[in-house]
Amino acid sequence: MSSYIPNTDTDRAKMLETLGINSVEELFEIVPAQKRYPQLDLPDPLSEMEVKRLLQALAEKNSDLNHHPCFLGAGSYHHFVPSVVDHIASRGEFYTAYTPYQPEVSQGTLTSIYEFQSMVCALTGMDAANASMYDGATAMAEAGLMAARVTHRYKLLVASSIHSTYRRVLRTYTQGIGMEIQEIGRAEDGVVDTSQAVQLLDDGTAALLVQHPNFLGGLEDLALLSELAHSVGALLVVCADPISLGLLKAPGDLGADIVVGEGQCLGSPPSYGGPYVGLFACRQKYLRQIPGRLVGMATDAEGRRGFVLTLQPREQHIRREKATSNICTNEALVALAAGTYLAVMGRQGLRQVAELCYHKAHYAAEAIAALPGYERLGGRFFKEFVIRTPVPASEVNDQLWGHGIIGGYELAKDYPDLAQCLLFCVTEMNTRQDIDHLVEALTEIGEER
Amino acid sequence: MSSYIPNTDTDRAKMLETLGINSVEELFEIVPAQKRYPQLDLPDPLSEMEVKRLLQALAEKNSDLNHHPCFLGAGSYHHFVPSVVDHIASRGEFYTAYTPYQPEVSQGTLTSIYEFQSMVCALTGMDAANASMYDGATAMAEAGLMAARVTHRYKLLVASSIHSTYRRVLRTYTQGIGMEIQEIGRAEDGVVDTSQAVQLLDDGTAALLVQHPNFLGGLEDLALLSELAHSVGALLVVCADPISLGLLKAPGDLGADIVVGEGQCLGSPPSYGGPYVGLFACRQKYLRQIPGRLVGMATDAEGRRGFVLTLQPREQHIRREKATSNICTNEALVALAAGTYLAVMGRQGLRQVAELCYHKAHYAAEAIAALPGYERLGGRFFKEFVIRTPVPASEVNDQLWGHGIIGGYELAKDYPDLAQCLLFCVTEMNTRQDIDHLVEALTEIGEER
Amino acid sequence: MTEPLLFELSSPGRTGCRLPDLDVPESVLPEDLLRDELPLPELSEREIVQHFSRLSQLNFGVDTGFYPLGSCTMKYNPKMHEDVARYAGFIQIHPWQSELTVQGALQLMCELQEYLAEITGLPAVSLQPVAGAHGELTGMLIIRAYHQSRGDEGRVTVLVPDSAHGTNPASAAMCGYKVVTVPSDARGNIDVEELDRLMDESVAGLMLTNPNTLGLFEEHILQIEEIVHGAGGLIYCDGANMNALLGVARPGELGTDVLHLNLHKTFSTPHGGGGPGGGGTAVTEELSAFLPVPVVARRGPDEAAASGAEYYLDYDRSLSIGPVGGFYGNFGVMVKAYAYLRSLGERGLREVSENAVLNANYLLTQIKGYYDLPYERSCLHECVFSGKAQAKLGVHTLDIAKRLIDLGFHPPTVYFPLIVDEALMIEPTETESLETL
Amino acid sequence: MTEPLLFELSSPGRTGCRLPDLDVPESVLPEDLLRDELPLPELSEREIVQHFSRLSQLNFGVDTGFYPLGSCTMKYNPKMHEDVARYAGFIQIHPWQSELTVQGALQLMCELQEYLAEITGLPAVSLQPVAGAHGELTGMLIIRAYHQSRGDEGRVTVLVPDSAHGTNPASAAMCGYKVVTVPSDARGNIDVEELDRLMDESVAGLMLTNPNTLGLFEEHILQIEEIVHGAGGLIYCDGANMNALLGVARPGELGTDVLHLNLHKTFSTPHGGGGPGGGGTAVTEELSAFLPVPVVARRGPDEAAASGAEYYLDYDRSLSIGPVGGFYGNFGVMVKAYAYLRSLGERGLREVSENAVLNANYLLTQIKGYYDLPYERSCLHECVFSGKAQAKLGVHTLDIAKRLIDLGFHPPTVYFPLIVDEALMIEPTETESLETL
Ligand SMILES: Cc1ncc(COP(=O)(O)O)c(C=O)c1O
Ligand SMILES: Cc1ncc(COP(=O)(O)O)c(C=O)c1O
Repeated sequence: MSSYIPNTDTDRAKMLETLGINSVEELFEIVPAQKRYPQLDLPDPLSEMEVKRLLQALAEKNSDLNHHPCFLGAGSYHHFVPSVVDHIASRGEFYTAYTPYQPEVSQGTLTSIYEFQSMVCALTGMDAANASMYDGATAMAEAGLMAARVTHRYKLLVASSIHSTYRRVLRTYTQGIGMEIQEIGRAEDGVVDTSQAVQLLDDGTAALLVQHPNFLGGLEDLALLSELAHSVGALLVVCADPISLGLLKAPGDLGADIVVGEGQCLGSPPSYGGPYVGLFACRQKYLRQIPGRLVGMATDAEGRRGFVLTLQPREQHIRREKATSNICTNEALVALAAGTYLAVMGRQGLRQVAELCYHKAHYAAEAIAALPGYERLGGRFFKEFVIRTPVPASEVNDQLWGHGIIGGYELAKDYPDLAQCLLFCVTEMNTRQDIDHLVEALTEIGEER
Repeated sequence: MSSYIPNTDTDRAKMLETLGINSVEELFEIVPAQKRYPQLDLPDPLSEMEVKRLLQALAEKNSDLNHHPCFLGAGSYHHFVPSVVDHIASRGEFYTAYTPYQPEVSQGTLTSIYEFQSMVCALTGMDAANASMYDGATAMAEAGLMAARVTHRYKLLVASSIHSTYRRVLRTYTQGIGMEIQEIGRAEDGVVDTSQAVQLLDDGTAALLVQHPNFLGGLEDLALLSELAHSVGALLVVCADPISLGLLKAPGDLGADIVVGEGQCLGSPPSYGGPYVGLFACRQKYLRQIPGRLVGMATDAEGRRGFVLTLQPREQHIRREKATSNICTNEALVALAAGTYLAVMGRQGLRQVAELCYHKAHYAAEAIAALPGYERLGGRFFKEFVIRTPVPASEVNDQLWGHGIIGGYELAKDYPDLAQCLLFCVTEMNTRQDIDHLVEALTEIGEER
Repeated sequence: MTEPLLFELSSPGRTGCRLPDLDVPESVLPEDLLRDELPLPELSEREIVQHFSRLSQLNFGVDTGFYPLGSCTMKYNPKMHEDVARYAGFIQIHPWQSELTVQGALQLMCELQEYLAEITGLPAVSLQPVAGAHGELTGMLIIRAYHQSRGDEGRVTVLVPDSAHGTNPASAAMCGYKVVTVPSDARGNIDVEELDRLMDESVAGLMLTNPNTLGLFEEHILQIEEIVHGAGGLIYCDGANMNALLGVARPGELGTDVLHLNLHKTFSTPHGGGGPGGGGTAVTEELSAFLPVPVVARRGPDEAAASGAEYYLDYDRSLSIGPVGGFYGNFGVMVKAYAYLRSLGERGLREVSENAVLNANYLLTQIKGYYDLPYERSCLHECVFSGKAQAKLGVHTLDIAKRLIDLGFHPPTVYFPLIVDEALMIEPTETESLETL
Repeated sequence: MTEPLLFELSSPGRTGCRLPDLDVPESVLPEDLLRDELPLPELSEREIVQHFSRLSQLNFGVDTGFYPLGSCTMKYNPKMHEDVARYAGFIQIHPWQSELTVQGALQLMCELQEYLAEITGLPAVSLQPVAGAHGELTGMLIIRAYHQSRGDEGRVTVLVPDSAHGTNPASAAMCGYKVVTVPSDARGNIDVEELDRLMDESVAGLMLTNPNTLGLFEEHILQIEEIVHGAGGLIYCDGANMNALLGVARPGELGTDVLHLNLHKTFSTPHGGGGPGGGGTAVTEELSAFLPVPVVARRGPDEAAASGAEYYLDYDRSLSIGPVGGFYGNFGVMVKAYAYLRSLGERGLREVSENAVLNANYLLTQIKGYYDLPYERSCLHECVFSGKAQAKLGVHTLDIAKRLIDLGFHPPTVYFPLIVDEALMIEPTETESLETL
């Protein structure tokens, strides 16, 4: 009998007796006999020790970022995670609790979500934030859906400088309800082509969606874009890198109506793509259309402060098919990690992280761009930048791996016009030595051509 | 300012003002000026990220047992530690609490120690156990001292089949108070030479100290030894491997008066020798002479059960130079791990661990002894056994390391008569594949000679 | 004890983490784009740990007590899973790393897909959805894409039983479907006659939950299959309650075309106070072409040898509904599910369901005398009572819940399913002992 | 909430861990030596976790609140230390592995010895003692061995101030010394005249604590040195209170011959409910020959190249008192101390002491009005009050402690030092904020 199941044979016999039956099988007689108890072809059960060894062996088949300098970003970021973060998230009372439907026994979770929401508002310059979405990509898709609910319009204008997967997820999410999606091209320096935006924005446009810093690392002119969107009554949805907001103006202060983002960079490791956490914040006036859960402050009968799930009538468990979204389970524990991270870094620390990324990325970009055969494309950037390489990008990456370096993101799969280009990301995790090593390796690769 | 110190410059200024002084330095004027503020030659401070990388690099300079089959024992054992154990010991309320002097805020620690003591009693067959000693070696030394207090005699008879370091620690501990220590040799099969014991035991003997299973893995005849010791009014002190007690008779049932042991094997990794935990148990009648802390059950004014430190007047903080020992801080957290381990394994599991060790060790011993040039020495054993090797033991180990195997313990340093011998230890962590691999490698080494 | 908020504890100048010094020359910052104020709190590490430790103690979790929330499968999850899911080789890998450098991760995902296929009887699995509702959306989009691929554009409606979880109708609506409710019969099953009446060529499919949210097995499952398939519809099965049927029945053999699993309920990821989860979605061979990209695939030995990599991410699905998330799903949750399945094997899985169902039925008999039982039959993984009788006496279900809290228990799910008055829904799971019950 | 004991929760047949199947043939068991009964409890993993989680909540820890226990240095310890101390390369290494395979561990220990030597001003360090009292025993045995090595056998007494921690006289007694108490003067210092009177050739040395247990710096330290050394005695310094003097003064420059540190107080290992600790002991060059074996040593470049190993365990000390423990000390505690020192550096260490002392003095001024202050002078790391005035009103120190618990604080140390009536001893440490104080 498994060590996870407390019942012993004696316990089971006692229970069967109480139930007046002879075997547990009788409880399953309701299952059509011919389909009952199929033979399952699964590996034999293993003990805890064996499972750990097996998983250790699988884990070690992967080349991890503790042992290889990495210059990949493109939606998943390798930032420093202070030890505190996981210590908090490892408190059993947090991670073994359910969704805080029952406030009396969930003040820990509720308070921490409330604080997370407050800090997301502080970062984005928005009035309200929800308890989390699945990830950045679905947060952006839900922002598109929400814009349609707010404006009763069904066209979304999407910058092609947005993360390609995010754009595809938006298409997935909107395919059923049949929204129209138009993409705006990029100007010379890689940011939104504003003249094209002006052309495409019309009074059927629910929202203009942009990313800032954008997928190619570039900094968009949010103030101008919001003006353009608002001039036709459309909303501006901004997908932002929360680390960049340690340094850059809050999108809310530049006119954004909804701000979304991927929160993984706030205290969670890259984890091969998940669990991540979607940030979602909006202006107060749109609050009733926000998807997902919201925690609010309340006062109990004796005047004590407490926290509760609020505005629940937007949600699926009450509104069913009329809910603002189908989301139920979200990413509470990752949000707790993000909240802890933001508290640990705080006002000074987050700015410092952002500056470290900025300066190191610029140091790297300058050094690479100075190499013969390499060219940096695009204008101002934050921590990611595009380099045109002298040999095919995939070849560059293969050779970098020969030096033990995990190279950049190959842009060809998303942008045919950037066929021989790599998107490099530099964070506080890349030491000067790592960067110099990368530059040397690239020099070699360039010379060999 | 370090992130561990909350006070900001403003805070400090405020406090200085309250104190009516201009600088913190003034508080240290009491320190002789010429000795104040020495220049310390220490490395520059590092950030959390840098310290982690540095420590990671140091850790990876060690070859760890996750990656190398290991056949070392000799006082430190590689047993399986279920995940639960460290999860419990990682609860902040446990590991950041002080010694439970204040029972109202320490019931968690006190209860867990009480349970640990009860389980140590269950294992050893003793009436009372203390809250822990530093390690097995000091526990045995303190047992020697305690025997002297109990008997008012000053000679200790120590089996040479006891762990050599333990014997040396006993000498260290007794050198100040001037006890006489005599060693008893080993019989043919590696266990205590009982005829010599009979000769040396006299009415000045405080205790006979033996290890079971002994340092060479052999099983002592405790019943006989206790009879011999008791016949001259000496105590029998047994140092036992707690894992073996999953299978073997409790020393208490065979006449032991004090049972000590190293508790590391109960839920703690080898950790390069520490933190470990000394187990210490004795008969009720000797309780007032026991060293260290004891937790007892009590009832409060309202009749509720609680746990408190008991018999404190034996201890240094009350009795000062007349205390039963100087021990204050012990190994509470390691004892918590041991208690958790014993609860997790429980009645069935500990027996199973012991049987796995036994059968695997015997499988290995038989296979090695059958190799040309190798010979097993000694009689019945538990999980460790002695092999005489065809080439010098250190050479065998060097060559095993060439196969990635951490070999046995070289006995020459402790027993000149076992010059070309290795002490092998096999536990449930050694798979059949590991053992077969060892046997193959030994075959090769033997053939090369 | 009330704990102040982070912002209330904040004091200017404090920080919780020391960062490395800048080791490269500074570049010019884009002054025009910089923010003036970053209104985050300022605390030392010590204050943060104290704050969150205290907050945690205001929570009730499975680790601290019995948590019999119905529909939530609040089982105890082995601590080992927390450890293995944190191995550096699992968390410190980047989703865009080349496949050659992440073979361990891909192998784990591929094998997990295969295990889940084996358990559900549905051969193609996507691990991309990260929650039950996410799986529902994925599955319903697949159904939609399937009909469209056949030019069958007239199917605009989805049937959903009245006992369904709220995410079901919400997910169908997000796919653009009109939701029509199917009533339950007196035994808690889908009303088959009604179903037959509603099912026609305007209906894309039926979303059923089996065992359903009343803890009851759908008695007419084979008949339902005939009706729905007969009219050209597909059957979506909400598999959130699979904890009752592991190794006992395969939904794929009971007519299901699409099914999602809640890895965070059935396959042992703790709930985390509301996530992360895993909503792995399994479909028939016929529907596999529509799965979200990428799917993890295995190369044959020759190809594997040539490329050096046995496992890879397969983006090559022209009929795919597209990706439903940023990467490949909640990998960390998959690690736990994988560890769980390797621990249990076939026998262990069946033990889980048998004990879960036995516990629920035992609890049912113990409570039966005190509360109304709306459906007089044996249940599967959970049981639903009605507090109707108590309500007549002025004690509502919510009062009962509050009283249980006072007694140190987490109360069961209340007021769900909606079709039962004053509902009290209890799911003990297999990890509780007879004494606790 | 009272939590039942493990034995009370036990139920026959349960187990908390599945072990691997036996993969070798069975051997014959020694039937005559087997036990019949193993009366350990039987529980599932779930029950064990619930039990200990609940127990933990009955504890107060630094993580959950202010813990101003005097003499205990209950500072907050960075969480990072918990992580680094658990790296596989540190915990999964066996103490008998060959030096070549544990160079990282040996390097860490060797450098830590050097750092502690630098901080204390005493050049030779043993990390083998695992607690303060263990260090005292080690140190006093070294003093004994020193005198013996010089044939100076008549020194049978050790002087210990009345304010000393109980371990001091107990340790001296374990070395066979007769303990003679030195009184304190009106300012809380050692009474120098008394000392001078007591100090003669029958005295092996003086055990002083600096700063002492009243939180006061020994004002006549240089005079004391002259007296003791002048009479051929040695000075043992109990360095458990070094938190007040880091980077401010080196005991080795203040006449100390032997000193122990409490790594678990000053150098950031959490107390663990009473251990593990680290009692690293530092001595003068002259005494280094007596240190316990082994000591970690560093080879010169040529030798290192030849042997392939720069660091090694040096057992070669003919005058050594012998080993004081089974292996090399609490390595896990050393890892934390090392991480701490690398985080702080010289500047950080001084900040620790400055803030600890500032906090203690601030607290002293805040409380001064309410309680009697037995010694009117500024303190170092902690302050001691007397509840004498309150006691006259019938409120004893113990009542004050209980009331603080009711208010959610951990009370300070009470009834120690013994020389102060109704003592209340408060050590805030540097990791508490102004607001908390
Ligand atoms: C029956 C049922 N279906 C679907 C869901 C939705 O799953 P999730 O919360 O993971 O989105 C739940 C969870 O509450 C459920 O109980
Ligand atoms: C001043 C002083 N000396 C010695 C000790 C003894 O240290 P340990 O408990 O580590 O043995 C203590 C600890 O309580 C102490 O405060």
